[in-house]
Amino acid sequence: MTLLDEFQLFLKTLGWPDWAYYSVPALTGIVIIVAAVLTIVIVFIWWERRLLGRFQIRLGPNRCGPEGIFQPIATAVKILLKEDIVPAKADKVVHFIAPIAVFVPVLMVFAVIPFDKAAILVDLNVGAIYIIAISSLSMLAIFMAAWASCNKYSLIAGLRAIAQMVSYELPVVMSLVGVAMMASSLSMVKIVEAQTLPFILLQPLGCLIFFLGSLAEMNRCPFDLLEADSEIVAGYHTEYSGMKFALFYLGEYGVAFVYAAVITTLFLSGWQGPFLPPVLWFLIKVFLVFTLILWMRATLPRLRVDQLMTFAWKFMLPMSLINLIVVAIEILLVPASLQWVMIVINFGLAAVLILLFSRMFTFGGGRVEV
Amino acid sequence: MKFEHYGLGIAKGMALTFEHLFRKPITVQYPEEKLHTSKRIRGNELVWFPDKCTGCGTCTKACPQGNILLVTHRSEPNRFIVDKFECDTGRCIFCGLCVESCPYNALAMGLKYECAKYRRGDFILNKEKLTASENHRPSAYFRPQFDADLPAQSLLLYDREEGGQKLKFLPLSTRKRGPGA
Amino acid sequence: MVAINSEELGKRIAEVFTGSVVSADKEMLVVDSVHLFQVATYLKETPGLDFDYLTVVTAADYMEYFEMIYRMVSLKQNHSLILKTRLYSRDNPTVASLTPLWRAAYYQEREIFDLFGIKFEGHPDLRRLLLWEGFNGHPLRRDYL
Amino acid sequence: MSVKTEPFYLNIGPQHPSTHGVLRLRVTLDGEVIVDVEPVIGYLHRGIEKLAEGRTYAQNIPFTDRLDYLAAMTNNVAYCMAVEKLAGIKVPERGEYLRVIFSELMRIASHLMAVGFFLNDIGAMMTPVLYMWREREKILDMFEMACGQRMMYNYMRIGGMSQDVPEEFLPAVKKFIAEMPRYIDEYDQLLAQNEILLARSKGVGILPRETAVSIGASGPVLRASGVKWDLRKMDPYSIYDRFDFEVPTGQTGDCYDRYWVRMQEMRQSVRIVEQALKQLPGKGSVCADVPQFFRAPKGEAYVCIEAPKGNLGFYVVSDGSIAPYRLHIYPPTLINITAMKDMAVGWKIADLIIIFGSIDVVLGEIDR
Repeated sequence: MTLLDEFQLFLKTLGWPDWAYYSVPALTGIVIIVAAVLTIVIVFIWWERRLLGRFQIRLGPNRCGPEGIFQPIATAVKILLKEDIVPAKADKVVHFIAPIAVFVPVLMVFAVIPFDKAAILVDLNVGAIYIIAISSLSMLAIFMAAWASCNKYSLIAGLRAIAQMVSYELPVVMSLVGVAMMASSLSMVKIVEAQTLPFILLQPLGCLIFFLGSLAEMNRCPFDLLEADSEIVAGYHTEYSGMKFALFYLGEYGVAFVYAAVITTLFLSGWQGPFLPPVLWFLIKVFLVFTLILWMRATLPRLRVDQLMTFAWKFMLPMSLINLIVVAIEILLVPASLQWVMIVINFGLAAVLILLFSRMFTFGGGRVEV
Repeated sequence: MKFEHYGLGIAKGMALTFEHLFRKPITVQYPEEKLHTSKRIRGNELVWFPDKCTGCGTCTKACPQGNILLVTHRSEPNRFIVDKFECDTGRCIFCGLCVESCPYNALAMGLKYECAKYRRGDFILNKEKLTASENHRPSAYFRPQFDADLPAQSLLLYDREEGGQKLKFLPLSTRKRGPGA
Repeated sequence: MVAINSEELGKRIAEVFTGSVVSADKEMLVVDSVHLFQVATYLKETPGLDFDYLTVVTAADYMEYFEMIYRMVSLKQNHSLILKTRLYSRDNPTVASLTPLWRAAYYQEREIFDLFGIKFEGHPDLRRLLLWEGFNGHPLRRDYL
Repeated sequence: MSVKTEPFYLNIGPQHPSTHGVLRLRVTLDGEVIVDVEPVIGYLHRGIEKLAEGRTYAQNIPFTDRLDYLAAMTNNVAYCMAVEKLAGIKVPERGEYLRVIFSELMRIASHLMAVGFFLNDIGAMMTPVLYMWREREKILDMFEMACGQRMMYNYMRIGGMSQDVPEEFLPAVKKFIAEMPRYIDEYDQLLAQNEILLARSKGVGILPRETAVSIGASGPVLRASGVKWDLRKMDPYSIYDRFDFEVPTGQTGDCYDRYWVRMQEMRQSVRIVEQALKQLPGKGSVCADVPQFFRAPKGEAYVCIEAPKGNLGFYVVSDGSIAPYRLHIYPPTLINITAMKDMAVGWKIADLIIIFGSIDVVLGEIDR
């Protein structure tokens, strides 16, 4: 029983007509989710800029409001006031649709993210698949933007985007299958409920692969090739300005939030935690994941495109397959009461596999004879 | 290319950035906090001492940009009266060669460094604007006689994180527009 | 690094290429512009001289003639030489390009072509370097105003 | 089976985040692979060589600041040394030592910028740049203390330097030199062993020894290719023969070697400054007596020094007047970018950027 179901029942008891009985709760939920997501995304932006500043021994924005908390709002106002420039040779319709198409899937994913046991818009029984399906849509929108801009830098970014998506979707899905097997459900709520021990302990390797894969999916360092500012200027949003750029910007942080939330749900036991209210636990975990992403961004350089591909196909895909097989065997053999055995085995296995693969693995490519 | 160090290289770097979280930021928040500039700063606007100037024109000859305009007329047999002394600080490159060349210590570099103006014409400074005054103080560049009056430079080297010598800030009361530093 | 004794070197070169050396003193060796490429090849390839490293290539306009200045260094022998040649034509000064021998001359010769209008025969890609195509005149000539 | 592909032309620059100025690279691409690359320069051409012909010897010193604006002090030194050689002026002992101290500090500052932006080009999101700027800022502070400005120093004069350093300068340098090795260790800790950096830069953009010599490359680019050629050792100008230091050389000549050579050179510069501080004469003049509008005797002089980016040469011709008849500047980075095509062809766009960053160009110097 989610909160929305209860709301529906409540309306039913009031004797509302059928259309209102369905649409009013749904709309209310959507409005709440959108507002919450936008607020959190704005806080993310602030957090990223402040923390990145501190990593780089500077202060970060601190002028607007206490500790600069209103800086994203000031940025938003600035962006809204900017001129909207469309390149002369751009495919105007696609150029217009692309930013919207980036942002909508991000919001759609939040339909199945459980902020709390009951605070979920709809508890789909195929929630995990829904997330994977919807979140890859925004890559398509990125390619739309890249193509429509009629800019060579954008085009390169678009091609990189497609290649990156195709490569990294596989290990991500594979590691997600491991989680689904262990929870024996695809529903996000059930997956959280199955985690009496967080799955990060039971499947460290799967978690690592999912984390790295999602870094690539959300274009974060060290896989931020789509907007590698030192190489291809701003990548797919080179030719965007004003509100359209703002949508890309929001979409980028939205995706970061999505994946942080999904990692929290799948591996960090979601809303579960002692003492504090569940929603707070959820948000704390999301922030921790996001901070880790930030920390990597503050330190690491970026990979080259062929190295990125090699990393996905030669390193992460085999590892995720091994992880899947090992998890499957363990589920069959290890009784539920002996979970600590699984933890020990899995951590040992992860360490051995990573060391082994580190030795065997070579970052692909190199010079091409032309 | 392999993972030569089993990912330890990445871990080391991440540890260093994490350590930097706890160091004090080096940012100086400019309009509120102003560091004392060097005593020898070649700041904005020349400072001219009309009583010392003989109108010899060495400074105009020394200027690589040909930026100083000096018009004089002869009053007594060996004396020039300066009619016009103008400097276009918009084209000035602040090399200090004019100050260096002045044989009578009649010219010094200014202490100001905030030089934004609304019009290009405002950059051309005439005699009155160049004359030394309370608001228009000379720096010690090539004029060591002013050295003692100026505050010591605040060096980033003696920074906050070591707790040694503190950065010297201008008191907030002098934050009004006016003489720099 | 020592400057090679260009007086002696001048005598040596005058023996190999007769009529090539215009003057040779302690500091520099001035050769005929016709023989420049041969002399440069000799300097680069003769064992003992081994000038494998060309540093500065520039020109100077002395109104009656253009002077091309080459300074070459031998990384093996650790000695250096200033080689000069003079071009007496003002309308169409031409000299052999040294880019086939030392690629270091590539950009510098383009720059001289740009700023002095000296043509280099055998340069693979002789275009203006710093100024744009269609710029009128050659600014570093003394008569350019 | 072969796929027929069409070349794809891309203009990188003049407005591009990582062209370090206003350089334009005309790149032909096959997918992401570089088939051809041609630098197009001249966007910052100010005609300093022509301007110099109309200005006195002293007035040209501020213009040399504007060549390689990240290492302005060494430009000053090189120009002044050329004029001193022309006129046969001897610089006082203390002046020579201070020149060495300033040039080596400048080398550290310039390399900090070079390495920082090289890492930034690889994608390390400003962090190394900001860490390195912290130390560069300290150096610039000290320069400001001595000469009044942070970038356009105009400090060296023909015959020495414009004025003696203030008394708080030497303690500051001592403190800086004492703590600098620790900071260099920190930079090493930050990224030197980072697997991503190694993957991106090792073996990338190899400049073989023969090509490096043939194109006349100099500075860290030449030394990374394994040629032990440092004018401070090979042709000890000024008083460099009095100091004990090593010339770091790379083996393969790839981007990582160029990075590594710069890091090592910073350590060596610290050593040189340490020794110079010990040997520095306590009191004495810093500048020979040279009149302001002095006339150099007729003749010509060429001086080449080891600037942070390579061999920086000044060729001065005098006709006996107060202005040089001809001033030629031999810019190291213009020569070094000749190698762009050799290094970049066959690599990808991302590599092009870091190869370019590893050469460490400053457009003020290339275009003059």
